Amino acid sequence: MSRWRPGPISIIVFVAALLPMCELMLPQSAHITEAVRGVFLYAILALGLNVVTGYAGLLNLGIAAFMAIGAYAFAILTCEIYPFQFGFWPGLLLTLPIGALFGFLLGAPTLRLRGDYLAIVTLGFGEIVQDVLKNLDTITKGTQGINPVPAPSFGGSMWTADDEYKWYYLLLALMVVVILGVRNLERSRLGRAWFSIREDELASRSMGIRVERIKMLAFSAAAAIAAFAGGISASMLSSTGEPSNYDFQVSVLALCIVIVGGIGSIAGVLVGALVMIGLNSIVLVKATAALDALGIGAQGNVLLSPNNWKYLIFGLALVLAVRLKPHGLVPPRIERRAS
Amino acid sequence: MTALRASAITVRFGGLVAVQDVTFTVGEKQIYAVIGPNGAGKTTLFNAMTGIYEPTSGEVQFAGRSVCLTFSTRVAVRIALSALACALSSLIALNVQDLWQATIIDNYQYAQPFPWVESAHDCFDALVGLMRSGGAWTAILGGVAGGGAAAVLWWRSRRTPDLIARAGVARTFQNIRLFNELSLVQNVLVGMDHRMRAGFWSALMRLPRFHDERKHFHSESVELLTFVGLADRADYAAGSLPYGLRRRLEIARALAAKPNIILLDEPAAGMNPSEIVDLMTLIRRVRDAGTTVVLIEHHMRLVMGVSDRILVLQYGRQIAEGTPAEIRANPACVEAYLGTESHG
Amino acid sequence: MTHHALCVLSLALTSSLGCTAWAQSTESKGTLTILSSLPRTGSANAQTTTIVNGIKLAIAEAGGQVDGWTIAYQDLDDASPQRGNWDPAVEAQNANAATKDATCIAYIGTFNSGAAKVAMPILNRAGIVMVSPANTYPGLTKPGKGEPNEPMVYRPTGTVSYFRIVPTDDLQGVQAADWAKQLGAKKVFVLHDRELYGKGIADVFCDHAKTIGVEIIGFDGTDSKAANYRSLVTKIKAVSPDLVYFGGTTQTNAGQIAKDLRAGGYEGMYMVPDGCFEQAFIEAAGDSNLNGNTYITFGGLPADQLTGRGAAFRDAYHAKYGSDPEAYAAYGYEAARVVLQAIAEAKTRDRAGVLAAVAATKNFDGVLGRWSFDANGDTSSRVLSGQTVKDGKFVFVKVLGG
Amino acid sequence: MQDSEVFLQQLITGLSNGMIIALIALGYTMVYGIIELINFAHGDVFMLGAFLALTLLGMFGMEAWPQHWQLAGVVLMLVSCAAFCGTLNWSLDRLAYRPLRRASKLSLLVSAIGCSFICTNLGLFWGGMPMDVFAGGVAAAAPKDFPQLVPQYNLLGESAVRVVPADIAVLVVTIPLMIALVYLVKRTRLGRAMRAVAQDSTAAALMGIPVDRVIGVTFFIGGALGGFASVVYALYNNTIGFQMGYRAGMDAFTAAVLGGIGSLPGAVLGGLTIGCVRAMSDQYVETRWTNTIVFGILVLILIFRPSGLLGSTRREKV
Repeated sequence: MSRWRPGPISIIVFVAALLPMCELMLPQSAHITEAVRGVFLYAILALGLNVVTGYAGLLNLGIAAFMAIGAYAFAILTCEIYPFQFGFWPGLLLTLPIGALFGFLLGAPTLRLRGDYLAIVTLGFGEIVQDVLKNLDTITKGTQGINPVPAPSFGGSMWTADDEYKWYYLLLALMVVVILGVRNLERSRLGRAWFSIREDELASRSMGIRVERIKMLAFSAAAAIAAFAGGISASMLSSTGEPSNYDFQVSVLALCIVIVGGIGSIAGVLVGALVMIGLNSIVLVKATAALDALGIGAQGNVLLSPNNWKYLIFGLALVLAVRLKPHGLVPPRIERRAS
Repeated sequence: MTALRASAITVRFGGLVAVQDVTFTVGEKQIYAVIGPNGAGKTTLFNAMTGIYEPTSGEVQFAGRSVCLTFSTRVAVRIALSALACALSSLIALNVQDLWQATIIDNYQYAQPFPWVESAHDCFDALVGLMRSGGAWTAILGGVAGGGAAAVLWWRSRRTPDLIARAGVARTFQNIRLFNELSLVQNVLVGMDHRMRAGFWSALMRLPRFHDERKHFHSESVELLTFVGLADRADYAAGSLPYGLRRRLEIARALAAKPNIILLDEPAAGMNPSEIVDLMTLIRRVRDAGTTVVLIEHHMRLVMGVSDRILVLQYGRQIAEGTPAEIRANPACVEAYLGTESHG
Repeated sequence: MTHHALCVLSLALTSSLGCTAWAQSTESKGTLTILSSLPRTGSANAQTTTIVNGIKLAIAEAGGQVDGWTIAYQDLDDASPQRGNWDPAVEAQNANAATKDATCIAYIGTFNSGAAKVAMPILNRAGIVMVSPANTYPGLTKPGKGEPNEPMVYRPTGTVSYFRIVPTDDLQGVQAADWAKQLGAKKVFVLHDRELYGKGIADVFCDHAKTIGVEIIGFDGTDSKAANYRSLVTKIKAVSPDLVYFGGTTQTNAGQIAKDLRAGGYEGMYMVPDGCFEQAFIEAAGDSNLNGNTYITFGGLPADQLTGRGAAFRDAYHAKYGSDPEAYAAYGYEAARVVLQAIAEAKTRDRAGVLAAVAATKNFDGVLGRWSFDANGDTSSRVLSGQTVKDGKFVFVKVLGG
Repeated sequence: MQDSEVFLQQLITGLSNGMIIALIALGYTMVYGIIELINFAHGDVFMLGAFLALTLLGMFGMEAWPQHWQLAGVVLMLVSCAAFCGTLNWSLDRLAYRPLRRASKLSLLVSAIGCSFICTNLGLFWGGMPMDVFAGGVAAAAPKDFPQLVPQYNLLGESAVRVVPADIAVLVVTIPLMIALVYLVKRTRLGRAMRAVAQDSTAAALMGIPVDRVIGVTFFIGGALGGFASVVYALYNNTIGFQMGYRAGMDAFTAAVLGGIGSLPGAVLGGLTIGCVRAMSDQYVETRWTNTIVFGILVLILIFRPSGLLGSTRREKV
């Protein structure tokens, strides 16, 4: 083992840990920790997607469905209008097996499909889950959303949205836990098997890799992590929102994070989440507010309202990102050290 | 003792017969060569033996047994269980709102304690009620579908490449198929995968077992790379290797599985004469280490130099089988194939 | 690679910090900020634009000042481009931004009831008054109408800080069902868009219709993204209802349904709630498809029936934006005026003062009529109006209930 | 209506809708066939085509034209929308996809997603343009009415089953296009070049086929099909909106996969299947479950035929 040097992941985590302290020195209006929480949340989701799409090379266009499953499962298990009321931590831990179970249910019949056929099935699954959540309204409350979803309580009273730094560090910690878990899997026999089926499925099968089982593990692990992210998001917002909050656009965003960041690379996912979510919920929001304050955004003309440009800017950012950095902002390093 | 016995293998793609009625036996620790003109069906024969194609008819036995899952009680139990699970889940899925209503909503008063036992009773009653009111058909249909699907899945996975690989048969490919983005060590480690025992949880939790195993296999893979002469590039990406060395890495990867039989598909293709000499040495060393070698090769000097026995294919049929001397003396072979020896 | 990560990180951070600092640099001591949080990106943009127009008009009419205090207005977007719809995370972010902005004394929003559920507890804790121009889900204010824990769960401090100037689904659905019966409908086919608003109002419509003896011969949720509804129309036609009720909005394709009903040869009546009371609905449906047998309910009086205060609003709106105000413009205008009046009457010009003043709103002379807030924060106005469509224009028919 | 009439009516509706889906799916499947890209922007290119059709209609005041002149107007719309969408799709390839030919398929996919967002936004701007047909551009995001150029009367007279001219119009435009397309791909030099590039672009390049140009032409044709589809869609549904590309694209993509992606007859069969399944599910199940049923059937079919209904199981060369 060579001497430990801080890699990009630890630097990002370290900077993130220091951010709130730096922020306290700045004026209130410049605070961004809250938006950065969104970065953490999407980073967790994208880490899950990275397992299935980045490592195992299976294009999954329905990761948001698992997020929805996690959010709703967590809410049903913990919300006071249901009898279970497991509390925050047991509920959050349960989202993992529940997500994995649904990943298994989707994966079992479809993992033999190739590339883009699997993509359309996952895309369809994303639509089905939204529809089912909407239609089974006796259970899921339809489009009402379930609330209040409990927040963690350490010792004292339950947190509210006001405890923003507690939330910040909790999310950071959960993200670090997920990073560690994913990294441990990546640097193991299982991770190697995932890479090998991404590179050449038939060759790895001929080497004795049980491809179906390995793919299934990737699928379930990704689903579990996504469901975990869903649980966290429901708790943070204290509501599941409505099923269409977990639509295709969310899956696409997660996919963009993974690919723009650098497919198959954990540091890439973190940077991708920062760039994508940062663009959407920090830069665009603040820029819109700034323009608005300057009185731009006049009535009538559709071109003058900054809000109407958001899609265009987001789209351009995607196109430019892959154009300038086709392998991602932080592409994975080929292991040159002992694995 | 025979390492491999192929009896009456026939592979048909639609109307095309790629391999017809090929029978041969490979003894233990033999070097056995399969030769024939291009398109004779050699690679197809390999693919049929390693489970990539299903032979249309015929049987392949490794070390006296055919590698094929047989129907056992365990399989039956598994099929029965999945039928049951599907029956139950289709029944629940189609009536989930009613069940929920009966179990949860009817029993739960906001902010009151939840009567768990009663609810379980109600849930059971509701299920029984469903079964009586036509739900039984749903369940039966779901059960049949689930059981059928499990049976089909089992049937399809009776003889897959991974199963055969696990039975101790490793192979290389004619058009090299390495994992280009992985390092040499990792390529070899993939070959060792099925010998590893540490699973998902020990990897996730980094249990001591994981570390022990990692250390053990890592040193073994470096040894193996040394054996094929690639140790100095162990941490490079496989995609960065020159062509000749890739063949060696493929052989190392195949050997990593500690196979009883190794199938080499044109290992000398694209090699220069000195590399071929190295390769011959390597093949002999592999055999001497106790592994049976079956190879497809066009290069006659190599074939005649190392093989114990040779099988000659033409247009998918076997036209001769015997020792190198016998083959050399066989007029049919000379006409069909050796007459063009100059090209090898 | 480390460098890349760091570069990008610092870039994102600095640019966002820079933006915020710049945004707020115009603040002064005497400023009170009204925030609105509405989905400005994506499909609801059409309605929310009219709401914002209404708000801006109200503030402009007040001269941007109340009693010497400058009124600043900020139009926040609670949708995100990647979702194209309201996003709970963004809504929470907006609400938190409001609590942190010391000058913020009122929050106009939200458009979607689901978003209100996210924002309400946050704003309630901060004591910011929230006035919604569009939420109609009854559970937000009325005990016993929604889930058992509603609405107390939205009021962690126990005080009512959420008000709405629109009648809730349980009023409009009931009135709509009554009206349908008066129009002679005996058999009704009910559709809804499976959204909180549309489904809620359709459920109420159904329940009430059954109690007053109107037969519901079909109930189904549509897919608001579908290209057309011809097969659904065939199904409807096969059971020949007198009236089709659609709980939904222009955005969820009320216009397309009208179109397909006519194209499929259905000749009965078609009724929709106030989510369709906008010119865009007539444009989307094509006026020939609506003429004469389409009925729209609305939680107030339409612009051309307004007198006094309302008529002035209509003229001012027309002068400023070149078109007649639509339902949501009136709602937005009303919400902003309630807040402005409360600021004027507040004893202290802070959050608590304004909240108390809004809660005390009585006999408000608004464009929707003369009304007060009740103890739950609902409007006391029971005036709903019914209109139909003639030659591409909404035509007032009658006052419902009252 | 009797049960059999209802069934017949649903079949007609399903087939008409399916034809439109098939037309869009053909564009998908062609582009996929040649560079294995799920062209997410295809649906939005289609949407912009519909906006062009509406703009033309408003610009020339076609609504007021006499009946047979309107027919000429429709032809004009078809031609210009096809040209416009084709050019747009070609330029997307040129600007956003071609530089990524050597990059991974997923980068290409993200580029396509980005283009889809950009086109959606352009649709929003277009809808907000101050123009008579767009209601003065007040509500950019609202769905726009597309005037009925094709009359709505029942061709079968007083029969309970309705066949309206729009149904026929869909057939009249779609079927010749499909035949022409199959001819183009199977019988012409260009088609042969396309198939060669689809099979192995390196080998095709070595044989002297200008690969980039062939891919560009494929994008153009795929886009042009989308342009034709947009006019047919607008005439049939009479509503367009800036977000209609998503659902249209998704249906078409599903159809392409269901039929076997890369296969032209497969795309048509897939489109018709989806149209009919939608109609039947609306009638005999419930509309709210229709999407679930469509995707459920997709999964079922793919389990039994992993390469779609008419997709060829290309055996991997080992």
